[in-house]
Amino acid sequence: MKLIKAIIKPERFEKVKKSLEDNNIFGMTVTEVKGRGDQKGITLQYRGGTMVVDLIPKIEIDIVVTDSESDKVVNLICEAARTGKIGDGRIFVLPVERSIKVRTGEELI
Amino acid sequence: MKLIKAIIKPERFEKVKKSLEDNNIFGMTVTEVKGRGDQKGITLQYRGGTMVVDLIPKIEIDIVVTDSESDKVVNLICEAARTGKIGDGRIFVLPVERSIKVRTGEELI
Amino acid sequence: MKLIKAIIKPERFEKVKKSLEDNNIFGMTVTEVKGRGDQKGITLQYRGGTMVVDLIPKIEIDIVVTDSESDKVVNLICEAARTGKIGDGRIFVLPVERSIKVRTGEELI
Amino acid sequence: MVIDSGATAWVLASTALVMIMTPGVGLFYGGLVRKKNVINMFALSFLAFALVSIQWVIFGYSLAFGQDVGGFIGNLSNAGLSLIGMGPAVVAGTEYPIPGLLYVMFQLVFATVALAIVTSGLAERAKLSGFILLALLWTTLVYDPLAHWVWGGGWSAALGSIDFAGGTVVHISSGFAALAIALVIGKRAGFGEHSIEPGNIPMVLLGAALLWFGWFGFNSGSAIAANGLASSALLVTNTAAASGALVWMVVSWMHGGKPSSLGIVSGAIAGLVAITPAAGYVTPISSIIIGGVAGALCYTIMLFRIRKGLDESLDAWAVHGMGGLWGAIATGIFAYSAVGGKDGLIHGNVQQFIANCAGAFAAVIYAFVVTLILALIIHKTIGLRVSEDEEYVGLDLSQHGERV
Amino acid sequence: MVIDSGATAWVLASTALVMIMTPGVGLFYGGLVRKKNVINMFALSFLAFALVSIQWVIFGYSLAFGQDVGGFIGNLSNAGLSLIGMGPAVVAGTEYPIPGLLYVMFQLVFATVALAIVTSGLAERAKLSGFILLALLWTTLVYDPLAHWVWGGGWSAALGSIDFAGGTVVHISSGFAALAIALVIGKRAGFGEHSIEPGNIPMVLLGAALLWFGWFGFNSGSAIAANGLASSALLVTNTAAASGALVWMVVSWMHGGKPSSLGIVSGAIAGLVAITPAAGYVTPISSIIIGGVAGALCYTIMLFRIRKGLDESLDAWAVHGMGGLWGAIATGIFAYSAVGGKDGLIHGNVQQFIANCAGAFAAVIYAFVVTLILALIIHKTIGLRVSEDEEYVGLDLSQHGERV
Amino acid sequence: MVIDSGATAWVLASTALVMIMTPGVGLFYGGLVRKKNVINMFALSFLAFALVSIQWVIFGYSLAFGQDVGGFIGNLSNAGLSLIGMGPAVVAGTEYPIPGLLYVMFQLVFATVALAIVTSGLAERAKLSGFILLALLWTTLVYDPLAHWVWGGGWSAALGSIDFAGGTVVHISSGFAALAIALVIGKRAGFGEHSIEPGNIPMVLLGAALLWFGWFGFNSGSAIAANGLASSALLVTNTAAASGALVWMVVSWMHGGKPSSLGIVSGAIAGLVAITPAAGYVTPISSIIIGGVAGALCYTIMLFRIRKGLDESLDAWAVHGMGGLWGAIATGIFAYSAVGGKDGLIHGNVQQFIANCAGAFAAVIYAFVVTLILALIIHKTIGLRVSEDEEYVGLDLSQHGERV
Ligand SMILES: Nc1ncnc2c1ncn2[C@@H]1O[C@H](COP(=O)(O)OP(=O)(O)O)[C@@H](O)[C@H]1O
Ligand SMILES: Nc1ncnc2c1ncn2[C@@H]1O[C@H](COP(=O)(O)OP(=O)(O)O)[C@@H](O)[C@H]1O
Ligand SMILES: Nc1ncnc2c1ncn2[C@@H]1O[C@H](COP(=O)(O)OP(=O)(O)O)[C@@H](O)[C@H]1O
Repeated sequence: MKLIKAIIKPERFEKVKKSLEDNNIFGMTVTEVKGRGDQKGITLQYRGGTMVVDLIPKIEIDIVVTDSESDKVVNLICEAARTGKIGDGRIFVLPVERSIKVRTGEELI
Repeated sequence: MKLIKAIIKPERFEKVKKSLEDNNIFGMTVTEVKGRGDQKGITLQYRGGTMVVDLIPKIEIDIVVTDSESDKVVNLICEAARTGKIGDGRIFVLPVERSIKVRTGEELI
Repeated sequence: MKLIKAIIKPERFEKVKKSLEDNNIFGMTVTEVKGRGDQKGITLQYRGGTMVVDLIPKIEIDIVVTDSESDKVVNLICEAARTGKIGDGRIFVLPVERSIKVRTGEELI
Repeated sequence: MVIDSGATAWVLASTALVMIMTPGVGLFYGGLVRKKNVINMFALSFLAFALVSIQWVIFGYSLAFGQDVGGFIGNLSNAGLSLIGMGPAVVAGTEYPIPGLLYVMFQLVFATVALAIVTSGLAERAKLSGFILLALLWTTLVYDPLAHWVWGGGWSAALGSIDFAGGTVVHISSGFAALAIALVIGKRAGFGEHSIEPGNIPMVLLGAALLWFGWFGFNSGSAIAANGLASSALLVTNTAAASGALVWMVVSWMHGGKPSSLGIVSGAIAGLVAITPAAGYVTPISSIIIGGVAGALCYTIMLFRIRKGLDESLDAWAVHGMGGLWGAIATGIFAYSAVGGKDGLIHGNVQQFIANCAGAFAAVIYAFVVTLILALIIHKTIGLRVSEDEEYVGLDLSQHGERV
Repeated sequence: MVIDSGATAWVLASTALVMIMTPGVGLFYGGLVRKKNVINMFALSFLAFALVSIQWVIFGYSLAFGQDVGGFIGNLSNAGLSLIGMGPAVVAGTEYPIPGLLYVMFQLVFATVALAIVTSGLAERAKLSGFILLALLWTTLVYDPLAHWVWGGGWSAALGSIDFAGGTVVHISSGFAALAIALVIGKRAGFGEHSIEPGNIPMVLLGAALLWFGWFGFNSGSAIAANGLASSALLVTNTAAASGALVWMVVSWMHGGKPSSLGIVSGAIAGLVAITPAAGYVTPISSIIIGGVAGALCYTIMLFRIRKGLDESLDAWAVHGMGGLWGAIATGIFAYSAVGGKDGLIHGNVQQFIANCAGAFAAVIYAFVVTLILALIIHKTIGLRVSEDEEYVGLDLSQHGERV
Repeated sequence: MVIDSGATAWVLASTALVMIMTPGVGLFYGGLVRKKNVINMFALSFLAFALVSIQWVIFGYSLAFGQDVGGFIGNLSNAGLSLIGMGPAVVAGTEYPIPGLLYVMFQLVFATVALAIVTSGLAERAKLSGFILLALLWTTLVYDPLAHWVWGGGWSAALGSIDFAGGTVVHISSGFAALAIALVIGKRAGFGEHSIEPGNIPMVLLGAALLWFGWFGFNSGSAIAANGLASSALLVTNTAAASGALVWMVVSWMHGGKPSSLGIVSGAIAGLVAITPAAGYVTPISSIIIGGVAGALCYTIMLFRIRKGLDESLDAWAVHGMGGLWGAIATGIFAYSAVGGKDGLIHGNVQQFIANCAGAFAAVIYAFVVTLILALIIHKTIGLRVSEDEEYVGLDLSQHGERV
């Protein structure tokens, strides 16, 4: 199984969720985070100089899926989250060894 | 080492913590998250139609343990968090390669 | 690639960020978490008895780096975050299989 | 009697002060519930305010202050505020130096806050439609008659029972109503199983501040004058609040706990409730005692309630109901004729003590029983409680489609 | 006429009540925007308050209430408050039983809140320096003349148009100004593409509570007396608010949605706006109608605005502008001579109806057109809107260097 | 002199307005500290209110306003408010048109807010038990004598020094007390090492709004009348606040920073502080200067404090202490007999200037030294500061067992 960790723009969250739903992906865990990428944030000009706003609010979506679904989910998120502007986000895929449903105790695979 | 990522109901958090303490598991990192499982959230009826509340507040507990403790911890959480109703949560186990204590810089294994 | 998950004291966050910047590490995702380590939190005395404050606010920094940078980043964080007092934090390193840039869809390696 | 512009100015200002108490209750209660129910709790207070504002003008005022029918209720002679004008208010035979319409409006804001307090018993589980129906019935069948008994020329006043600013009318009625409702609709899911913590304590403190502030108008404005009596009422009101706050803090501190901010403000409210009926009748030193006892008493009763597993969730009963009961009795004990023309027990007037107890206990029974019946009927018909799922998700989302 | 201390006391208190409305708008608007703009939205209200407070003393009061120049504006005879003192206020030939300086100060807080309402049209995208310039020009060139027309001896009053507490002067002016500005500076980034949700609803509710509270001073204080008229104004103000709240709630509920708390308080504000010009002229029963219609009307107009993709972001236009317009017309319809000496349409006085419509529509056009021109000029020169990046990051950080 | 109901109405209302300033300070300070100390900071204000409310009634009022003992303090002739009644207040030989008990109560709310301001010096590190002891001693040994000097018939008034609404009594005393305490207990852990950011800026803004609002009662109510003087005081109060807000904003903006919302409201408070002693003596134009200078001055002093690594954490010293000092001097400079019967320096009365400086500097020294001694004694005995662990965990949890 894989853990897909997608960090996206908050304003694209609804669209990403919708796109996943349409493809029957429901399970997800969502966290409010802040982040910056390689462009080091946004630089604002003002009278007294410049100011770098480096930690911009983002939404992190964690989704655990079977290995076979992994690529599809990554692509879905990528497409729905893309605005083409900087700060669009990143997706990381991590290996998951076990996944257990608490209610039943059953091991998912 | 393993990272145990447990997403549980907030109202069960105290019980889970207690159960881990009783078994000498103290270290943990806790995050407030929202999530939904395969049942797609909770559907409410009202005059004007229905409404799906899909992202329900949950508590995510991250615990890094040695490989040998991993199964015990998973079971402890599972038992303490279980209410038998939907939304009880999920536990994921991920491999951890290194674990470092910042204060001392020592590598834990 | 590696995911470096560092859980540090909030008051050291600026210093850690600065140190990473100075070493050209910019990308990061930051979450507000609470946690406790093996000392089980902080014990306070008061008239009526004692009180254990077990979940102390921390900052979690997630950084995905190439395998080769991993050790450097761990060391940088370790040094900048260290106060020498308990509660300094932990760093975990997890394997990452894929890393995708949403804006371009490109796979980073 | 002619209209006195100073008295009118103060009652106008007092009306504004009492008005802010209803959102004050909304903040106080809103901060005490979990995050998922904050908006709902606050909105219920707004709704209470709006509903009573209309009901009062159309017939509520008339039921309370219209021509007496058997000592029990007013008739509809003043429905739609007919016969009420800009000339001096005449109420139950007494003339006041303020316009009649202002008296109506000043009394209106009392009726609204009483209903807002009642929402404690429904906290985190009120079904909106059921609440609206209950609200209208409660204010009509419980609040209006009680106001009539005490202030509108009803039997309680005839008996000699005194209630300066509404300890019985507002606080006993709402506190015991909250208890009755809580018994009918049952505990919140999870109550007693896992801890249910207040979602926003600073909001509670702000609510308490607005309540304390507004209470100056509540008690001092009830003099319906800008004079020495109004001033005395203001002073004792504040002293009782302070005393209640300090005593609750100290008692809970000595009881092995920490002196919580919620304890401080709960004690202040307890003191304010207890001094309400007494505000125009007692000395500053008596007010320290009245407030202090209220602090200790309401704290004890709150612990009792929790021990009994009773989910009258935000303690309207412990603080307003029992605090109001103590206040009514205390008025019978501490009243001093040099202040407000009436002597109580400690000045040798047993009669006053008995009259006040009679008035208060009658109100307790009336408010509790009638509310119980109303709540039962609504609960069994259109429902007074949300579904399990709605409760779990939280009322903000399920009732209002909003979230904090 | 001599100074009446009761009247003075009430207008002093009313000034404080109206003062709190400006931060009330700050809270209301601050809670409606996204988290990244809360501080800015609140700060704009403070800034509006401070700017107008100085402008008013130096020349604003004189423009509004100085010697009439052609029915359009006052001259600078009272600049720096010269000739205004502690003796009774004389305004446009009428003498009042309160000190002249108090009249100045009471009017000042009206001018500030009007400007605060205008910030709706700039929400989440206002450039601070541009706003400051616009604020000074707007209050000088739009608000001051309008106040003069209606209260300062200008043409509108001469025509016979009546506006008790500023429905036209404060609400039509600010509401239509907000619309004009929004049209000039354009939509917020992302508006219509993804949902823009209110960041802090309890803050909105608190703001609404303070507005309702302050409005008691706004309308009742406008009697410039502590008497029956002030009392009547207070009562109808409250009733209209309640009616607006309930109607908006019910209409939106039946419309298939949930009865949101934002709907309840928006309805209350709509009712308050609509009753403002009428407060001293109508009966309680009329106020229920006026407020209720306002609730339904403003809700409908808000939906219309959203449907049209118009980003007058916080609905100053729908609620204050259109609610104020309805209020002005309603005053012409429902005025009753037994209350305030004027009859309206339903009492057979077509003249009043026409005069009020004329006054209101003239204000609509004046406020809209002049604001449009001012906004355009500033927008094209120093700029009235932040850069795309600043907007994305949020105004709290980009304009103030602060964050929630 | 007989009681005037209008004056009484305004002082009653003003008492309520000043009362809300104490929770206003609680919100202001609560929002400025880190999240882990918000509740504590707010609770300290409540506690200050409750403690002084009781102390004042029992003996505090008597110490301040009882029969003069050597120009320094009052005796216990009015302990327990004996001899104070519903008849006209007589204070230091002057009779007022309001009831004696109301004068007591109006003065009470001044004493409470002074203590609340002092908590700035203890922010984020106050040990609750130590604070309670300090509070009682400070209000008794610092505030009460100072109030006596200026208003109770003490030496400062005899000298001719004037302080309309408490610039010296309330602001100098509390500001310099905060400084003394901060010096005794030392910096917060981490101060100067890592940034300590305000936890809730909207809460600060709300607190500032309530302070501004309440200050209308503070300054205007101090006329103890509803007349031209009260009106003039109200107007200059507002103007000075606005001027302070704008000047602080502009100065900090030009200084290369961003115009923060905290700067705007801090400037407003600075202006309000500075106008306090002058409110009944100066013209509107002077008030613009007084407030503006306060804005620039207090900003500069705040920067100085930070540069010196001095952790008087929430700037009571910079804003209240130094702002109050400037206000006292400014009163000596700008007083104009046409307003309040006294001329200052610019009207050729050097005497007034000297008297005011003398009164102010004596208060500075007295408040600083006595507070220093009190703080030292408590700090060395039962302790005035929490343990390192408690501070790290935060006072909400460690002192109250609560969390936001
Ligand atoms: N190396 C990294 N490690 C962890 N998180 C990262 C990393 N790089 C980016 N992120 C996260 O992704 C978010 C978006 O990244 P960004 O670089 O702005 O997108 P893009 O490169 O497409 O413009 C950041 O705000 C941060 O939360
Ligand atoms: N596939 C998934 N990926 C990530 N998180 C998940 C996934 N499935 C469930 N979760 C998390 O677990 C929580 C509980 O899951 P749920 O399916 O409701 O439990 P159950 O299946 O036992 O009823 C969700 O709210 C979500 O946070
Ligand atoms: N076993 C663990 N699993 C997950 N998180 C942990 C674990 N141990 C510690 N942490 C996280 O690290 C933080 C600091 O740990 P702590 O033990 O206090 O540091 P130290 O051991 O250096 O004193 C904790 O608050 C918690 O968030």
